[in-house]
Amino acid sequence: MKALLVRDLRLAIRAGGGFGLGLAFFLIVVILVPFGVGPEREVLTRIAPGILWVASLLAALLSLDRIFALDFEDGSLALLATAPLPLEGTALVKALAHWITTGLPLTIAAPAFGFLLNLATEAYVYLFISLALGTPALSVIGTFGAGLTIGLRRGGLLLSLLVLPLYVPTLIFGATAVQRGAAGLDASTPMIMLAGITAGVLAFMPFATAATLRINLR
Amino acid sequence: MKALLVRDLRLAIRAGGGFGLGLAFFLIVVILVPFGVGPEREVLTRIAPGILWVASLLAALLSLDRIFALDFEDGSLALLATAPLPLEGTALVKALAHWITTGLPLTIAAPAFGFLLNLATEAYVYLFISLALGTPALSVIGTFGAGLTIGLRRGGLLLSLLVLPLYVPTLIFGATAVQRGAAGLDASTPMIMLAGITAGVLAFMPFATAATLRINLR
Amino acid sequence: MSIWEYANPKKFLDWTGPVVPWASGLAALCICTGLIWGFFFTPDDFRQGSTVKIIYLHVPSAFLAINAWFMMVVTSIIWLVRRHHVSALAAKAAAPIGVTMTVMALVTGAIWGSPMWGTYWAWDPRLTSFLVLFVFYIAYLALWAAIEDPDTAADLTSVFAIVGSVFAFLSRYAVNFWNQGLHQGASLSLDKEENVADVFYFPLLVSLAGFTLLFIALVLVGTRTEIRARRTRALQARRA
Amino acid sequence: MTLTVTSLDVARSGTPVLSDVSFVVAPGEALILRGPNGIGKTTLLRTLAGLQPPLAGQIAASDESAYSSHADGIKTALTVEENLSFWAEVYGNTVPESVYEAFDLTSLRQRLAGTLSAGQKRRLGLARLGVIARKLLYLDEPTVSLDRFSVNLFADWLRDKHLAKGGIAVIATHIDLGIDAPTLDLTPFAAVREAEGGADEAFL
Amino acid sequence: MTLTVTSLDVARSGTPVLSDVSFVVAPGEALILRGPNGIGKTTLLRTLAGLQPPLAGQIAASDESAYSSHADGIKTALTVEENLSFWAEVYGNTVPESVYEAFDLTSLRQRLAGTLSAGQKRRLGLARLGVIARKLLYLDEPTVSLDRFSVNLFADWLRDKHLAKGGIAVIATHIDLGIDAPTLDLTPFAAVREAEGGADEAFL
Amino acid sequence: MPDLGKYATEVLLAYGISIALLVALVLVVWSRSRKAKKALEEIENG
Ligand code: HEM
Ligand SMILES: Nc1ncnc2c1ncn2[C@@H]1O[C@H](COP(=O)(O)OP(=O)(O)OP(=O)(O)O)[C@@H](O)[C@H]1O
Ligand SMILES: Nc1ncnc2c1ncn2[C@@H]1O[C@H](COP(=O)(O)OP(=O)(O)OP(=O)(O)O)[C@@H](O)[C@H]1O
Ligand SMILES: [Mg+2]
Ligand SMILES: [Mg+2]
Repeated sequence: MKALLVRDLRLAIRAGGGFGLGLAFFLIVVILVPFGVGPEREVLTRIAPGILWVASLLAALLSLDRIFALDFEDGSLALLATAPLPLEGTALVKALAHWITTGLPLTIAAPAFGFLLNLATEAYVYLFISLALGTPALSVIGTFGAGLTIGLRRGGLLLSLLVLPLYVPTLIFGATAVQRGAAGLDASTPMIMLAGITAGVLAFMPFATAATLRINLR
Repeated sequence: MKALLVRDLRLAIRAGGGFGLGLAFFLIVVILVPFGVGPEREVLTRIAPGILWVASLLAALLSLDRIFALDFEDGSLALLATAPLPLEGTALVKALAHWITTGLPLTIAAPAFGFLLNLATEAYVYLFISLALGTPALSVIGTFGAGLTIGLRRGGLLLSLLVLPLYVPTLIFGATAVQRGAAGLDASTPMIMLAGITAGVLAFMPFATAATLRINLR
Repeated sequence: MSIWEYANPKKFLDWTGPVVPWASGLAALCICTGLIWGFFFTPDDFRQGSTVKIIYLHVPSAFLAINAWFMMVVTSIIWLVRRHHVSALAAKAAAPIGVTMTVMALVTGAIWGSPMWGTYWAWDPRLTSFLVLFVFYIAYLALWAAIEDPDTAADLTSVFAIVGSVFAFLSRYAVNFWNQGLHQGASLSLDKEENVADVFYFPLLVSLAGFTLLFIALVLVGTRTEIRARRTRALQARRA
Repeated sequence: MTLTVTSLDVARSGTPVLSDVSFVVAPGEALILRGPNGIGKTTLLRTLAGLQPPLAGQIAASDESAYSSHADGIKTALTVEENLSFWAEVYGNTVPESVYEAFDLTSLRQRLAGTLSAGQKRRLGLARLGVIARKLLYLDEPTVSLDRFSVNLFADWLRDKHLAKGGIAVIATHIDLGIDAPTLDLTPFAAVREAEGGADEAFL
Repeated sequence: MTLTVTSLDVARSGTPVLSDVSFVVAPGEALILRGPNGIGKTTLLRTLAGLQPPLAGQIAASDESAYSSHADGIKTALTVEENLSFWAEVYGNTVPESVYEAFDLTSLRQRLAGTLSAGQKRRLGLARLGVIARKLLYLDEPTVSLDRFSVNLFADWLRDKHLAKGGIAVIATHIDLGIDAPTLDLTPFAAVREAEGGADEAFL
Repeated sequence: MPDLGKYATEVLLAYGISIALLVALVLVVWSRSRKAKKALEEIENG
């Protein structure tokens, strides 16, 4: 399992700065939104929590198709399936590698982006915590979606269709937490829900993902 | 060239409803945003033009990596390069096929999505016209980005990093046109700029794209 | 002998060898002079107070951030037309310096903005187009990093730099159209009316010269590094 | 350890392709599968390796197997060494030095797999088999793109390093490998049009 | 129309691999390229086909060429017929009925290319050559994965349908094709370590 | 040390960060140059 994690991270880096790219995408979305909606500061402050969370979703989404598709195409996945690793473990490691290359840097850097969108000062802590709690769920759920669409060449769009609805609860609780934080309200309920989603998804999703892998390899 | 267009469209449809997917992605983004920023109607009306344009950009973006990568991997591109078609033509046809499967349905359906975001009544016409003028530029610029990243397997994130900054002028003029339309202001300048960008890009980009293809096939 | 002879990698290593220490020394001298002069020996501005001292960092870094990109475009074109490797490698070497300067301009600007405009960040056209430039730099670097074959990478990044510049210009106008801003107009123009006062002007010039020299020195060193890396690679390939 | 296959029926995407295949391979033996294109060699091997379920019949083997096809899980962005040591780790082994010699990869160790020629890449794919150390190998056209010399290298490895240690190999190929092993021609086992089984059976 | 190659030097990613290759192929003739894995057959063919520039030397041919490798531009989501008729249209031709027989594809016409076996897919790739009707063919290991019968089918097509009409073919292969053609072993042309040229030359 | 008035934090922060950035840049460029030089020497002599 460690070997797989190391390999995946190495591949991500070789493919051109695995860590940076998700961040850069996030930055661009954060820049594009004011271009779209205009530069007024109050509007930006108002929508910042939502936009930051939606951008995190999209950044996670865009790197999902790398999770399994390459391994499937070059036969690695079939070989991994016959190797002495449980497929559930493979699924989990893949999700972990995805989180390390996208969710983790995003969580660390998100406050800087909050800045650009004129996020309310009180909200920064909540943004950080909610992302730290929520992004693992995004990676795990995304891995499941990637497992579903393996067989389809360039199923990128289909993948987003499948995954985005699954992201809705995470998004709602995440954004609500930040919004309540910004408004000075109590944000513990959405935070607990976020943590709950992540825990549940970590416990059960790998089995579903492994099942999709088995079906697709048949 | 017609054969190529027909084939590409057919492939897009076989790969699972080429036309529908871009729209569906657009729909999901439009749904996610209210989840993120909250349901207040005034806020939504205010940001609707921007969000609709940003969502168009992202929908165009997500299907870009299909443009050349598959043809490169299975050798079609090398064969097309040695076939009696100018590569510039190939580039243009690819962009056209991309537009037909994403830009065109988006333009037609966007007013319906404006509805979901509570877009101001006056803005619908502007939204339609600006998308009709602007989405071809998105496809052509995107094709260039796809040409740059051909050799990289699953360069999805890198592709977005390269393409999104190139989308900035189109986005600004497009969103501004709709916003001015919504506010009852004169929107002819941004519209003319949009048309100008599309025309310029149609005239020059295929050459740049063909150059990237030649370099990558070398 | 044509001037292009100097662009031969070996020749380049030869003639830049002695230039680097001189450029570095001069750069250090000018930067220290400019910054010390500016920081310790200039008065405060009557409106901006001591924050005016930031100008000695902000303007040179912003100036170089833009001109580094400009240089990259020119060397990219030379590479595409004349296929001198050194040209492409110089562009590659300039990019990391360019981003650093961009970051520096953004940071100093943001810090300056807090007392002057009451905010660290505003979507002012000048600042915004700088952010776009920053993204272009990152994309350019990421493209270099992602492509294995060095000549392919040089070709593709060159094409990207050229096309990107066209769009960067377009963005500049688009952004201007989109929002009127807060930022200072041109103040280093030759038209004396609008210029900053001389007390600020001369140390600024020295600092500007220092930054430019530093840029030249670093680009030379970086290009030499890239040439050596290519040579190592070439030798390795032949040994294998 | 013996591989015993008893009246196996296999199908590909719902259509039966082979029926009633039976054979026994003893330790230290190889079995060569032959048959015209499209008869079902790949399908049979995938079924044996457990990648798809059989329609009917039994596969009895007491040991775990490894499957190898054209697509050999080679990452083009990793070097030859990195590729091999990854698979070694997955199987809890280390890469034996002898593998590089056995497959003539010594001079290519530091090369990115993406820069190898077709035959060199194939050799790397085969070297993987030497690294994972499984007793039971299912090989689908292992020597495609190899020159005569490399085919012999592979045959030598198979004979001396694998079979000699009690390993088993079932190999589908169109090329003569030059190893001394019984051949099973699959042509007589081709499923008849109206064969039973397959995912569609319920609809027939 | 004759193909004349004069003292050609070719390189792959900046490293010269073959130097001073010269040969002449007259109309109606084929040339078989041989040589161990990694000698540079693929690189030579790609250079001849114009996909990469030569380091030095001339390639003189009065006609346009077609190149074909393992990756044969087959779309798995299209049927056999659709695949062929696409390439026919690109080259401004129509698909001759005889092609389906020549490559034993008649029963597979309506099948999606993705559901073909390895050898069947290869036959489809070869059938493309019959469709585009180019006089000058550069073929890289055309018979990989084919059974004996299909190899003969291909050899027959090449002899009777292509060469007999004055076509030319340069073929890299490790398998005996059973056609009567001169062979060029590339081993003597391997570039020496210190060969000149290549993208890296300026750095040496 | 000049009197920076109420903007001392800003000015010092700007100078601090900028100088840190410059030093980091110079160090990175320099160390990469050293590494490349060594790698080349190794292969030239080896
Ligand atoms: C993040 C914020 C900022 C950014 C990205 C930024 C960027 C720039 C850029 C790109 C230039 C042009 C340099 C050139 O063309 O040579 C510039 C010049 C300048 N900036 Fe800023 N700036 C920022 C904030 C500020 C603030 C807050 C002030 C002061 C109130 C300021 C004062 C100046 C001055 C005086 C110049 C020189 C004008 C000229 O020569 O064109 N900047 N800045
Ligand atoms: N979806 C499908 N529908 C119908 N037949 C299919 C489908 N998929 C595969 N087949 C057929 O199944 C048969 C078995 O294919 P398989 O790949 O096992 O053959 P093979 O013996 O390995 O051939 P080769 O020597 O060419 O590799 C082939 O005739 C193939 O055309
Ligand atoms: N990036 C690279 N660096 C160094 N050598 C390379 C690189 N890419 C390819 N080569 C080498 O170039 C040589 C020529 O490869 P080519 O694919 O032309 O061989 P081939 O004769 O077709 O071999 P095969 O029979 O295995 O297909 C090989 O030795 C290969 O390893
Ligand atoms: Mg097979
Ligand atoms: Mg080859």
